[in-house]
Parts: sequence; structure tokens; C-alpha cells
Amino acid sequence: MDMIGMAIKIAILIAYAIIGTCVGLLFMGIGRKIIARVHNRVGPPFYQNFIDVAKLLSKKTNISHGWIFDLALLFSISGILLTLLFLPIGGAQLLSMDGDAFLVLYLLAIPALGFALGAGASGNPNAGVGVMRALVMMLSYELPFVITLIALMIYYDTTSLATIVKMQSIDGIKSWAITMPPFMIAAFAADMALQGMLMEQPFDIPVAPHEIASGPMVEFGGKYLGSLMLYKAIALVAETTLFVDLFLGGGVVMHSGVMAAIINFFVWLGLIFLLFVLSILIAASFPRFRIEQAFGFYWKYEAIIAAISLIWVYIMVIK
Amino acid sequence: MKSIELLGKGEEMHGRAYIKLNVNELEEAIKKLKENGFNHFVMLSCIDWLDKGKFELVYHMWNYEEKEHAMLSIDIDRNNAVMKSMSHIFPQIETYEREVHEMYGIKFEGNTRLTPFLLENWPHDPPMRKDFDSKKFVRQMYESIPFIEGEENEGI
Amino acid sequence: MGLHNGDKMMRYEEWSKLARKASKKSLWMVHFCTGCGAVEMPPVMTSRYDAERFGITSMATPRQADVLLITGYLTVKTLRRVIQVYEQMQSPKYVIAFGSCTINGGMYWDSYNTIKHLEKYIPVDLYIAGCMPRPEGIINAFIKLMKLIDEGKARGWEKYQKYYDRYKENQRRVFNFEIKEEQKEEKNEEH
Amino acid sequence: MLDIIFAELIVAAIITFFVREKLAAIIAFFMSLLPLLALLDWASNYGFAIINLGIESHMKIYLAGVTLHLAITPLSWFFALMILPLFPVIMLFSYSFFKENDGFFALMLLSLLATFGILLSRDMLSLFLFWEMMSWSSFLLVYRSKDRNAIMSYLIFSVFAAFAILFGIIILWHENSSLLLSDILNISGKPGFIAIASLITGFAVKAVIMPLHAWAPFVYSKCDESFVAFLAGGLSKLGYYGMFLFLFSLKGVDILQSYMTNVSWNYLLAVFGALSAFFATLIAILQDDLRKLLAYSSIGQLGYIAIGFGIGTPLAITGALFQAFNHAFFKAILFLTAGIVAYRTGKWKISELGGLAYKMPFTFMAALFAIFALAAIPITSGFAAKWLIYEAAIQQKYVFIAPIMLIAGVGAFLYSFRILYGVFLGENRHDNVEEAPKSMIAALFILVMPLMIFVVFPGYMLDLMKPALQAAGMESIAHTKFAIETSLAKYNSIAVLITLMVAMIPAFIIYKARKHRVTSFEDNYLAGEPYELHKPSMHAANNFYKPLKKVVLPYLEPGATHYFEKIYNGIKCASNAVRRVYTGYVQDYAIYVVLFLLFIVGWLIWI
Repeated sequence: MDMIGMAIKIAILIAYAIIGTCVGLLFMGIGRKIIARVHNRVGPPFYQNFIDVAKLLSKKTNISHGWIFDLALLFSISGILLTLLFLPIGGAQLLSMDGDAFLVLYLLAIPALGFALGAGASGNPNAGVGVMRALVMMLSYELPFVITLIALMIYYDTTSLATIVKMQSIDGIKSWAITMPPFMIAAFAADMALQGMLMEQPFDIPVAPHEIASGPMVEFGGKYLGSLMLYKAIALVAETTLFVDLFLGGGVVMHSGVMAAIINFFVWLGLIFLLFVLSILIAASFPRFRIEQAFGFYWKYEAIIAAISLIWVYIMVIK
Repeated sequence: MKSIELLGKGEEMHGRAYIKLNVNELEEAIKKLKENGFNHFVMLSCIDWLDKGKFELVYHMWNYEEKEHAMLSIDIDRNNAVMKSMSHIFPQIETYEREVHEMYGIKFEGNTRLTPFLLENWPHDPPMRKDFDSKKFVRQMYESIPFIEGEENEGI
Repeated sequence: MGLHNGDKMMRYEEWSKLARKASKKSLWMVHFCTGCGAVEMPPVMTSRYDAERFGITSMATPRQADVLLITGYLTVKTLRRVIQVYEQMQSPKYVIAFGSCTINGGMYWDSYNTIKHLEKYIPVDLYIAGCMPRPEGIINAFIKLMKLIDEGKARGWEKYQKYYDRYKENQRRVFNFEIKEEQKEEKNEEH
Repeated sequence: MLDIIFAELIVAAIITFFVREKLAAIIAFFMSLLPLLALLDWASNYGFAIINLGIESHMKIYLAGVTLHLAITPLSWFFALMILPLFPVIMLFSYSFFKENDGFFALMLLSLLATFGILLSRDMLSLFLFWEMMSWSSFLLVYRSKDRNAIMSYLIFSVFAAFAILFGIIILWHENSSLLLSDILNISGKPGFIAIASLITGFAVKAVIMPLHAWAPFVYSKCDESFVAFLAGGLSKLGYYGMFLFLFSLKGVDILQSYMTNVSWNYLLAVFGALSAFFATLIAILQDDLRKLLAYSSIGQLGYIAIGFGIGTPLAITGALFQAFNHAFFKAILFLTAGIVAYRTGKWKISELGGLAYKMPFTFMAALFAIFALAAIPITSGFAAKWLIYEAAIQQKYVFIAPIMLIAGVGAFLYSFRILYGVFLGENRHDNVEEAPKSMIAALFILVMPLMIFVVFPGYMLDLMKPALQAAGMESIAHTKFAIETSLAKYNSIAVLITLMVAMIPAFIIYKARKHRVTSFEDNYLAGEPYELHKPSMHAANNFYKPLKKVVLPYLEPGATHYFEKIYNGIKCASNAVRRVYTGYVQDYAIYVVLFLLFIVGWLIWI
């Protein structure tokens, strides 16, 4: 019996990994389409990114710079899948009982660090500069993000994402964190941080293609670039899901039953799609920040906004 | 024209000052013009007078206040094409001298950077000299390189 | 550089049809902007002609790209960089040469430093004639290239591997501006 | 048995002073294993029966009319377990590190003796004696660096720490007229407060908490790396041992709190720890000297232990002890790696290094593992430690400290990558560099072992510290072999690791599905420029975090070191002024005598 339960669980995990990948690629394609419409273009078909990945993975020559370079491929996909599975997705707990938000934050660093290792191993100066920018950007957006995270944690008195989702779904949409005024402010700050996390337009200087030749991935091609595209697709799903879990109750609107699970799943899908579209629309209409400007933006304005929400929540909790 | 007044010779040519100088007067002339508002060195050009056996070097300078273009022209012997470098007056002259050296084979004494500039590995005569037959060179050089024909059903 | 020593020849037929379909629908190009052709690229990519609807995007580095687009005349010095870029691309890779300068030298046919026939040095899959070709021509060329890929005819990269020594010999000669002795005499007599 | 260990350490120290360096290293290696043997034997006291030699667990030394009480306690056993293994490893490392024997091994053995003594001492006098012995033996080791800044700063701060500790001890003795540690519980009120506060200040110097850290960057960056590995890994933990001993085992917290109730002394310590973690991390990011970077990173990582002690709940203390254990090992690895790099290339500036990973793969792997632990990546034991501290901060609702701590954790990624990229990846600039000697590699991998064991079994680490916590009257937190559970959440190491393994499968399939070709470093995209033509410098390591530097540096400029320099300059000026009095002329001295007499006469008349 235990074996069967285990097998079912593994099957569910695999299913979610595949769903995450497909959804990510699909969203990226739709994102390209949306940007094209904003530019008054026709744009590529929505399934374009599947074709791109298939092409990259079927390239005949793949050029590596040694075994450390290969770590980028191995760690980026495995690390991001790991992160995805530790998040509650649309009410499905997956592995989220075995870890918490801090674990997810640090798990997100595994693929990033693997990627950075590979980029560094190529020896291209553009890659070094790109990774430096990505890391400084990470330092920038993590500050408002962790402040909002802590606000949520002390309010719900837990660090477990599963518990946060559970407590937000007690009363359906009415108990989502974003319905409370302090968390509205926090959600704004966190959404801006999400923009940096997704490396979308105002904050895409780490991969600036015309300036540092797409930065860290300058030497990546073929299966290496394909794996990085997959990583980006899954990361998109994982990061938006993290936001949904924190502020939008993980997309849970109904309890118990197969029907509820299906509805929750689609609500989750809709919510991460909305978040992604929001970020794409911001991306399509803003030019790029320099790294100092982005740092200043996050550490001055965003951090203050996040801190206001944290203090508000702290006062609420103390009372 | 100010430059003609300053140097005491030369003529106006299409709204520019054309001043013919001896080789040994040039350095003084450039310095004098530089002190008197001609602070932009535009370029150094070279003309190959094959029949006269001379290279004409023209130093173009520009005065922003007067909006005046001065051309200081000197002649040097074609068979002994050596000239003193002027790069100590305007540093950018160094680059123009490199180009002229490469294209005409004129040696500039005092310029330490007369390395290949636009052409890599050029083994022949300087290409801009009038006695360099460009068409013949193209025939000998480029057209002699064979096409690479693939077998049937290969390539396009 | 010996870049292609490790690559064994592989028949194109062994490729699955799916891979070919995928690579035809997602042509990423690195445009080597020499000469005047570069100015034709922005209209191709932006709202007016929108090449992205065919899956054509421009990439920043040759490692990521499939198509090398050479937009205009090449001097010997630039050719060296073009070959470096071409060798850094990962096969299957295609070359589209752009404008009459790449075909026969164009208006620089008698220049001492402009190469006349690009295909003597790297395999060219497709030429676009014109001086300069219009954006429609470029998009047309891409569609033609897609067709060639689909039919398995765009195999310049295989040709480059197969006749690597001969290409290298040509490249070496042009880099060193080497005129063979017998050539010199022969041509002189002709005169 | 115990006295034999002490005796053999002294004898070994004397012998190693006179023999050749290789022999000295071998002797020192085997001699330093003996205290470890004693530790393993004592393990049976705490429920881990490994070997049984019957080494007595307490001893008294009669020395010039005083009795020194030595005994093992659960706390000292745990701290010994993290500090003492460093010694044989360092000896092993130093086997081929030194070209001649200039007293390193003898002094290290003396340090070992002193460390062992500090951990065992059960009365104030022996604690102070061994502390001084450790200070002086380590001072002589610092003295070998021949760097004035390092020697002076270490001397001044050590003397300051010793005075602070002595002051505390004297007050306790005066109040209590007993030197036994267990009698401290009797005192309270103002004297108790002053005594505990000054003791903690003294230990904080060795524990490099931020305002008292100024000596560390100088010393860490100028001494032999094999010694610094002990200094950063081991010696700093002795400071935290002292803090734990007085604050928690001997209930110093209550003494502090009972005197001044309106100030939360715990919170103050946590704030200092958080500031250490934050500012040291930011400074570390901007360093170019590898050893200085590691020094500041050390201060930052030790800050987490201070935060843990400051929060003071069993959860936080568990995390702090876990972090202390990890830090001892990974920082030792990193300093030893810096030693290897310097040994092979003779350089410390990161901007001059680069590309060593393919030349010395084993060193790189060890360093990579240490860096993963430092950055708390969840595939090393570093994560569990920091996670526990984070949990504790959230549990206690420390809203000021928690974000600072988390952002310092992110900052650790930045300097980790600086080390990885600047030293090991990127352009290779050293053609004739070989892999490090086998003894050094062995030393590194011995140190990697615990980091790998405790990532799979974080529960075992909690078992190890359980006796120490229980002795301090704290409950051990709920855990199994693999999982740790707090009131807020649960961390299951095996779930992470197994899922990572499984998630590796698709990555591996993609990796294996298509062949790849390994190309040389020269074949790199440089906007089409062939590398051989100009051979440009490809290492983007100079002034690496320039954008960050531009933003952050104005806020970091007036650092603590600046104020210490001001104090130092002030004292120098004052001393100069005093020195002017001694002009060296007889007339001046005569005038002083006359003035003094006039003053006396005037005073008498005035009366």
C-alpha cells in the first residue's frame, strides 16, 4: 500500500514537472506574441518556443568548455525542477511539506549558481560581466522581496509555504493575503521584485544582448542553450507560483474533491498567466535600467514600501 | 583669410586657404596655426604625382571661430619618400601617418607606430601608389583562387 | 584552428524529419554587419516587415545562431573575422550572403582589398542579389532557405567539413595576399 | 591518561622545534591526533560509544600552590569536536607547505595544548592561564608574518581582550572569593553585571564581532594560510565557546537581565551580530585580496553565530552551534585553498589569478564544496544551520534582524562567485601550475567530509550538541535523522537530496542525448576577433563589482577601522606630546625640578 502511495506521489511529481515545463514554454511563446502585438507586429506563433527548444536540443555540434561548463546544463535543469516541486501548486502540496520559503529561496540559487559556474568556465569576459550584473541585480531585488516575505511569515506565524497557502484558503478568495491593506503594499513591492527575478525589461541588463552579447550565455549554444531555455521557462513558472502562493492563496478557491482540485489548478494557471502578462506588459513599455539605478530603485523606494508593510504587519501582530 | 595672413603666402581655393610650403617650413606653420585658433587637425591626405615624381602631402586644419579651412601642402621626393612626423604637435596625426605610410609607403621619422593599420599581412607594393596596377593584382590574386566544386547532390 | 577535426561526417538522411522541421521554423541569425547592408536589417526585424513571425530572430553571438547573414562587401581583414564567426557557429549552420558585393565584388570588383567571391572561402547556401536587396528580398531568401532545409539541400556546413583543407588553403592564400609564381608569369605573358 | 596527553604535547612542541620541517610535520600530525582520541573516548559519556580507553574525564593540576581544575563537559566536548580536528589537518597540510622549520609546528602544538586547556578548564584561573597561553602562542605565530599592522593590531586587541577577561575574573573572585566556574551562579547585581559584560567583551574580540573586528582583516590577510585556517576556523570559536559558557551554561544572561531590566541584552548581541553579518558581507564583496575577502567573509559568517546567541532560544542556539561547526570546516578549507593558490602561484590578488580550475581540479572541487556550504546552498550542511537561525528569528518576530540576515545571506553569493570566478574560472594565466601536493589535497578532503555527512544527516549534528544544550538547561529541538522540525516549518534534507538526484535524470538525458566537443579556451567569441591576433586580457576580474561599489562605498567609508585608527592616532599624538617633556637637556630638567619645588612651596603657602 505504501509502495503504491509512493508510486502515485512520484507520478504526480513527474506530471507536475512536465506541466511546469510545458506551461513555461507556452507562456514564453505567448509573451513573445504579446510583445509583438504591443509593437504592432504579427509576432511568432504561440508554440514558437517549443520549436526553438527542439531545434536547440537537436543541434549536431555542441561546443563545451570543459566539465565545469557542463555543470551549467546539469544544475540549471535539475535545480529549477527541484525548486518547482517544493512549491505548492494550485492547492497540490507536492513536496512543500518537506521545506519552506527559505528553502525555496536557497533552492532558487542552485540553478543560478550552476549557470554562473558554467558561464564563468567559458572564460569569456562578457560572461563574467553578465554574471556580475545578475548577482548584483539579485542582491537588489532580494531586499524588498525578503522584507515582504518576512511580513507574511510573522503574520501567519509560519515559514512553510504550504501552511501559508492553507491559511489563505480557509475562506476562499476573501482570505487571500492581498485582500488585506498591508499586504497590498507588500504585493506591489514583491511584484516589482518579481520583475527583477524574471529578468524582464527594466531589469534585464544582465543579459543585454547588444551590449555584452547576451551576457552569461555568450558561449552557450545547442543543447546548453536549449537547457537554459528550459530553465528559464520553468523558472518563470516557479517564480510566479511563489508570488501566487504568497499573496494569492496559491490559487486555491475550493476545498476537497476532484472537481475542486481541477478548478484550483486552472485558477492557479490563470493567476500565474495574469502575473506573467503584467510583467510582459511592463517589459514591453519600459527601457532598461542601469545596474546602479536598479539597485537604487530596489534599495531605496521598494525597500521603503516593503518596510512600511512589514511595520504595519508587525504592529498588527503585536496587538 | 586668416591663415594666409598669418603665414604670409598661399591662395584662396574654393573658399579654402591653400598654402604651398617647403618641407622645412611645415612644422613652424602648423604650430603657428595651432596657436592662432586652428585647433582642429582634420586630416592628412596624400597625392601621388607619378609624372612629377613627387608625393604631395596635405595637412588640413580647421578654425572654429573663423570657420576657415586651411590646407598646408608640401611636396616630397617620390623615390626617397621620407617625412618628419608631426605627431608631437597634434597626437592624432600619428594615426593619419600610419594610414599614409601603409597606403603610399611614405616613412615618417619619429612615428613609432608605423605598424600595419588597415591591411593585415600585406606583402606587396603600397596599393594607393599610381604604379600599383589594381586590376592586374585582382586578376592575379583573387581570380586565381579556385572555386570549390562539390560532388553532385552536395551544396546548392 | 582545427575546429572540425572531432566532427565525423554524418549523413543528412539520418536526421529525423522533426529536427529538420524544427530547425527550419526557428532560424536564429547572427548578422555580420559589414558594408551598407546592415541598414536593411532593422526594417526586417521591426514592425513593418516583422521577420519574427517566421521564427527568425537575431542573436547576439554565433554560438547561439543558425544563420550567418553577411550584409555586404568584405575586405580581407573582415573576411578573417567572418570565418572566425562561421567556425564558432554550431552546425547545422547556414550562410546567406547579401548583395552583389558578396557575389562577385560588385562595385568593388577591381579593388585590391575586397574579396570577390565569398563562396571561395566559406560555403554559401544562398545569395541575395541586388545593391542593396530590399527587406522583401531578405524575407524571401529566408523562406527559400526554409524550403532548402526542408528538402535537405542546404548543406553548406557539410561541404565545409568535407573540403576543409581546400577552404583553408584558399583562406590562407587570401589572408597572405599570396600570388603564385606561375600565375604571375602566365598573366604577364598574356599582357 | 589526561596528564600524559598534556605532557606529550609539551614534549612534542619542544622536539618539533629542533627537527627538520618534514619530520616536525609528521610528529606534530600524530601528536595532535591524541587529544582527538581522548574526545572519541569521552563520547561514551554522551551516548556515542566508539572506543573505550578509560581516559579520566577530570584532572587537577597543582601548580605553585594553586589548584587548576580540568574536566570535560558536554559543551567543551562539542566545541573540542569542531576545533581540535583542525590541528591534525593543518599539520598534514603544512607537511609540504613550509620550506624550513621556523617554529610553526612547535607553536601550533602549544596552541593545541592551550585550546585543549581552555576547553577543559573548570576554574577561572586555569581558563585565564590557558587563554593567555593561547594568545601568546598565536601572537608568536602572527609575529612570523613580519607585518607591522598585523602584529600591532593583534597584540593590542589581544591585550585588550585579556584585560577585559582578567577584569571580569577579578570582580568575580572579589565578590565570590572562589575561582570555580560553577560558583559564578551565586553572584548578581551590579558587580555581576560588570563582570559578565567585560568577560563577554573580552571573548567578543576573539569572536570578531563587528566593532571589535578591526584586527582580523590585517591578521587574516598577512599570516600563513595554514595558521589562519586555525585562526578563523578554530580560534574564533573559542570566543563563542566563552560566550556560550558564561551566557548560557552559567546563566550570565539572567545576571545581565536582572541588573538592567529595561534593556534587552540578548537583542543587543543579536543586533551587533546582524550588523557584522551585513557590513562585513558588503565589504567582502568589494575586496580584491583573496585573504582579505575571506577575512571579511569570516566576520560575516561569525556574525550569524552571534545572532543565534543573541536570539537565545534553543532553536537559535542550535542553529548557532551548527553554524559554528560548519564555519570551522568550510572556512578552514577556504583558507587552506588560498594557501594552495599562493603556494602554487605566489599571488593573492584575485584580479591577477584566474583559470586554475582545470589545472587543479581537486582543489577546485574542495573549494566549490566549501563555497556551497558558505553560501548555504541546500546540498551542503551550511543550509540547515542558517535555516535554523532564520527560523528562530521569525519565531521570535525579530523583524529588524531577519531581513538584514537574509540579505547578508544573498550577499554571500556575490563574494562566493568572486572567489570562484576570479580564482578558479575564467582566463588561465598560469601555464606551469600543477595540482597541489597530495598531502594538501588529503587535508582538504578530510575537511569536506563532515560537510557532506551532515547535509544528509542534519539530525546527527543535533544529537551531537544535545548534551551541551541539555547541560545549559535547554530542550533539544525535534528532529529525526534527516528532518528537523520547528514550530514554524520542517526541513527534510533527504527529500531535497533525493529529488535533486531524480531531477538530475532529465538533465542527464539532455546532456547525453547529443555529443559535445570540448573546445579550448582560446576559441571564444570576442566579436569575431581571433584570439591569437592580439591575445587580449579576457579576465573580467579587475574592479569586479564596480556598479555595486559605486553605490555602496560612500556608505561604508567611515568604517569601524577608521575610528580605531583615529583612536590610535590620538594616542600617538598624546604620547608625542608627553615625549616632548623629555628634551634631553639638563637645563630643562633643572627647570622642571625648580617648577616642581615652586609648586610645592606655593601649595604649602596656599594651605
